[in-house]
Amino acid sequence: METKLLELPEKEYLLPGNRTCAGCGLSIAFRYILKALDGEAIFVVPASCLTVLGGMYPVSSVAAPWLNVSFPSTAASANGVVAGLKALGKTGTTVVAFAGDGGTVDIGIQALSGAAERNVDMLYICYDNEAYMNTGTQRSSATPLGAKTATTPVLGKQQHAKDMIGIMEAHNVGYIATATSSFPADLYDKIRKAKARTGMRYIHITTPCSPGWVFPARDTVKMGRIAVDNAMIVLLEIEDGALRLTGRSRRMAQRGEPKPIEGYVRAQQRFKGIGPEHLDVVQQWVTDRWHSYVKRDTALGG
Amino acid sequence: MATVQQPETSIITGNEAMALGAKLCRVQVIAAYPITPQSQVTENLSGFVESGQLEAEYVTVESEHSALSVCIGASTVGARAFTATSANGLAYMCELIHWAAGARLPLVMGCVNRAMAAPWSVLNDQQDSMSQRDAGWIQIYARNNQEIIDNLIQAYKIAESVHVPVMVCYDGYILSHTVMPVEVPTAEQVDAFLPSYTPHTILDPADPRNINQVTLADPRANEVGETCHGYMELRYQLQEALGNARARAVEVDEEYGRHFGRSWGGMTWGYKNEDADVLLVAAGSIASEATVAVDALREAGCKAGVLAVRVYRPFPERELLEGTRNAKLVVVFDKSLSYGYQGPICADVKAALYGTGGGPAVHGYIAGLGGRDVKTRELVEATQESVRRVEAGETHKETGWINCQF
Amino acid sequence: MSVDIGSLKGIVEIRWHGRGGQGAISSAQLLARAAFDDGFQGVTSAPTFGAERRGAPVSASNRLSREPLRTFSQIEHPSAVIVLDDTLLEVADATKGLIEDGWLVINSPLDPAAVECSGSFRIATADATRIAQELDLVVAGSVIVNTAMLGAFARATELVTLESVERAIAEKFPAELARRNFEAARRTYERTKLATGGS
Amino acid sequence: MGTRDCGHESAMSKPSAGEAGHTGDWRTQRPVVDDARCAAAKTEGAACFRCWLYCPEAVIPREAPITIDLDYCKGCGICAEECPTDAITMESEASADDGGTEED
Repeated sequence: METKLLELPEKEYLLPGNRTCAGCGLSIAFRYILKALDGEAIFVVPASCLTVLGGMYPVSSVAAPWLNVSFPSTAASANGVVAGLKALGKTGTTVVAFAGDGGTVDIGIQALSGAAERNVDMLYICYDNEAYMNTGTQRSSATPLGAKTATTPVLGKQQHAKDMIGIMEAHNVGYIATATSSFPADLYDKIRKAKARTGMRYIHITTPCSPGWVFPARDTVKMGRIAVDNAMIVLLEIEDGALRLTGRSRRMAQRGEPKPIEGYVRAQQRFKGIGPEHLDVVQQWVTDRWHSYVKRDTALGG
Repeated sequence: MATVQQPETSIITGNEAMALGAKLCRVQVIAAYPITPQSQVTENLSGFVESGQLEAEYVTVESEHSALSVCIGASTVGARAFTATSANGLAYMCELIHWAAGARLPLVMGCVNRAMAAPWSVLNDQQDSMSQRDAGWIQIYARNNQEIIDNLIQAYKIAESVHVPVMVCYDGYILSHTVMPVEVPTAEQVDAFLPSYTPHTILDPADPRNINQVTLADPRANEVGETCHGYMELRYQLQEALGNARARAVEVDEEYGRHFGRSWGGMTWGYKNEDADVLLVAAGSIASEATVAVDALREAGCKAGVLAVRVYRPFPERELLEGTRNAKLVVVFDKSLSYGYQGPICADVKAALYGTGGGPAVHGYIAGLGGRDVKTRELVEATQESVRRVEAGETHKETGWINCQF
Repeated sequence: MSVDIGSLKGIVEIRWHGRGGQGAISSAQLLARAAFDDGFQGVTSAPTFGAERRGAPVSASNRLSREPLRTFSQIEHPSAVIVLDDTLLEVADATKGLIEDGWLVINSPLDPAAVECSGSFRIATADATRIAQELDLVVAGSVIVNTAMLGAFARATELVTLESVERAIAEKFPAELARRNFEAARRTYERTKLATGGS
Repeated sequence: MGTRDCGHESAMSKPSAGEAGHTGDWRTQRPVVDDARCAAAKTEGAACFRCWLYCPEAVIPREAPITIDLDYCKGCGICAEECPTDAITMESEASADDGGTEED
């Protein structure tokens, strides 16, 4: 059963007056991650927007234990925390490796692959704002095709985003999920479910980014919602190999087809100048992916 | 009558000595990646863990970068952590070497000294660890396999008291793969010498802290208005800690002597150095070789001695200054090079002696790069060459290259 | 002026020649252990530094000294050379640096006099392969002669005793394997043929 | 004067609100709640709370009537955008008359 909005806990671990940009999608997501873990977690965080959110010495803006680590080492450093706690006989704390898309799909993927192969007892969360936002919006391998970034300034990115869900599935990770900051209850439920499991768990959270995607800060939540409606984001979870659409994506699959991506693309200036040929390519990619997911969800009769 | 277990002498390689040392230190988390000539250290340790002889988490990481990352994570929560590597593996860890020191974690790493690629070489020199000398770690160089195990046990004690990581360096193959007699301490002895580790960091959900945050250039007030360090104050403290490590290394070595009947000289060690006119300075197994050269030099009428660098960082400035006061010539043998300048130990010795009025001539030689064998007679001949030049009144000598066959 | 550093310290240098997988490195380590028990306070054993590949010629060395050793450079003037495989005599230039009156100890069915090798050293031979076969010392299709040759070395040089060799083997191998390995060393000790070489 | 008293060997902090100072200063527009239109206010806290749900800053408690901590609200406008009854409007800081939270 999905948790209803008013059943979500009131207690806040993310403290106001921090350094995130106004209207930060990551900030919304993190509030519910913290609520779902309810103080029983240690966060391991590499260089990212999250580092900035955490604040500058000697004050922390999050009421949770937090270890900043080097950029490529998130999963390995978290493995160290797991091993250290185990060696000391300390149990009951979820170790959360928490990195951005650059820290996960690019520089951190070697350590993540190693930790996933070893099935280390950690929850790995990738918050995906689809570029290196902390350093000024350079492209990452999670940036969608056609998006302009500081390092794809003229033509826009020429490749699709890397399929992290497929990569984690290939590692036989027991629990894999996607989520977005625009559906906090869906996110909350997935964190709760992941918390209750052991071994490697991977959650990929798309967090719309007003400055990076270039849309007004007030539209952060709306942008994620539109992305789900047109299947740029597909809410799902894969438990021991069984894929299941969740939340709004599930209801969409029951009703019919996603909306065209055009409205989503037009709402963000990063896609300004994307030609019809690229738009068609992205649309086809999104549609194909949607159908492959729907087909795998046996309960939907796909 | 209860029988007290006595230490036994084993005939073992340097790598076996290091692995046995780590086991005796009851390391709790081990993470390492294979690299020649280090691999046997971690092979042996994985065997100890799998067979239940050592109760530890052994993490079979996918890279050296991850190996040191695991150790950093484990040490932060309070586990005694160990890794070992060589050459390119050490270089691959580089950002984390700085990280561990900046986070003030008392990790200990075995560095089995090997030449840096390119071109590939699996053989010994000390370019790998010397290139990391500025990262804020303590570095101790072993002259033989006995010193490897003893240095490792001392390293945890030093690291955990000054909160600075320690690199226990020893020459690849020359020591790592060569067996020699090693008195292996008993577990009881080591337990009595080395207390368990209490971390200075707190990573606990019941009392949340944020560790290694972004730190500003200037001091800043905390949540209750107390002024806390800026980045520069934290770095000053690291430098202070390395400074304190000088006295600590000496104390720990002396205390080790009381517990185990052996000590190794603290920051430096000497051989026939008290009355020497000519002092040979080096670190690691080549310094041991130099003692044989000194015997030969004395046989030939040259009053030579060895003043070896045992702890290279912090640098034994005072020991070198005092130890060379009466010498006419100091000859330094470096197994690495600060390219574009000279051997790092030689440059450091010169800096330590600078401005002290007169002082001995200091000549530097590069030796044994990439496994080039260093014969005792070559050390003798180089020393004699330097003696001749000094006697001829030459004030300056370019860095010499021993047995470089151009 | 030239200084003979080896003679200065009374150090005995020994070199082993074998092929990757024959156990030259292990036997050199066993010899170090045995020599330590026989009162050599300084013992080392080192492999040829570098990658070792099955079948390729390999060598290992020992230094034995009544005093603790301080030198780790590669040996140059062995007092004894042990050859586990007589095909290596030429291939590996096995007698290089062997001192006058030193011992060349070869695994060979031949009499010492029949060994085609000239120099001012002494030659000892033993058919270690046959003895190892008698005791079924075969691993992965290879006859393991390294422990047997410790017997030949002890017989020729008298630097170590069979008792110390037995203890060294017992420390290294499980009981039954240790018994057969030592038996190989003992039989080889008894069947080693000594001859003074010289040309 | 010096920083020795803090006793820290490495950068290690305790949590506190306002790490970045009064982030309310970042605002150019402030959210203003019309209780007459607010579903949470009208149901005495039994419904809605979308503003609480989506606020990135955690400056809106789940209490009716809705209050917003203007010391820290960055003025992103998500609450206004997501309010299903249009009970929250963003008004220019320049024309706001009380300005009472900007001391410090």
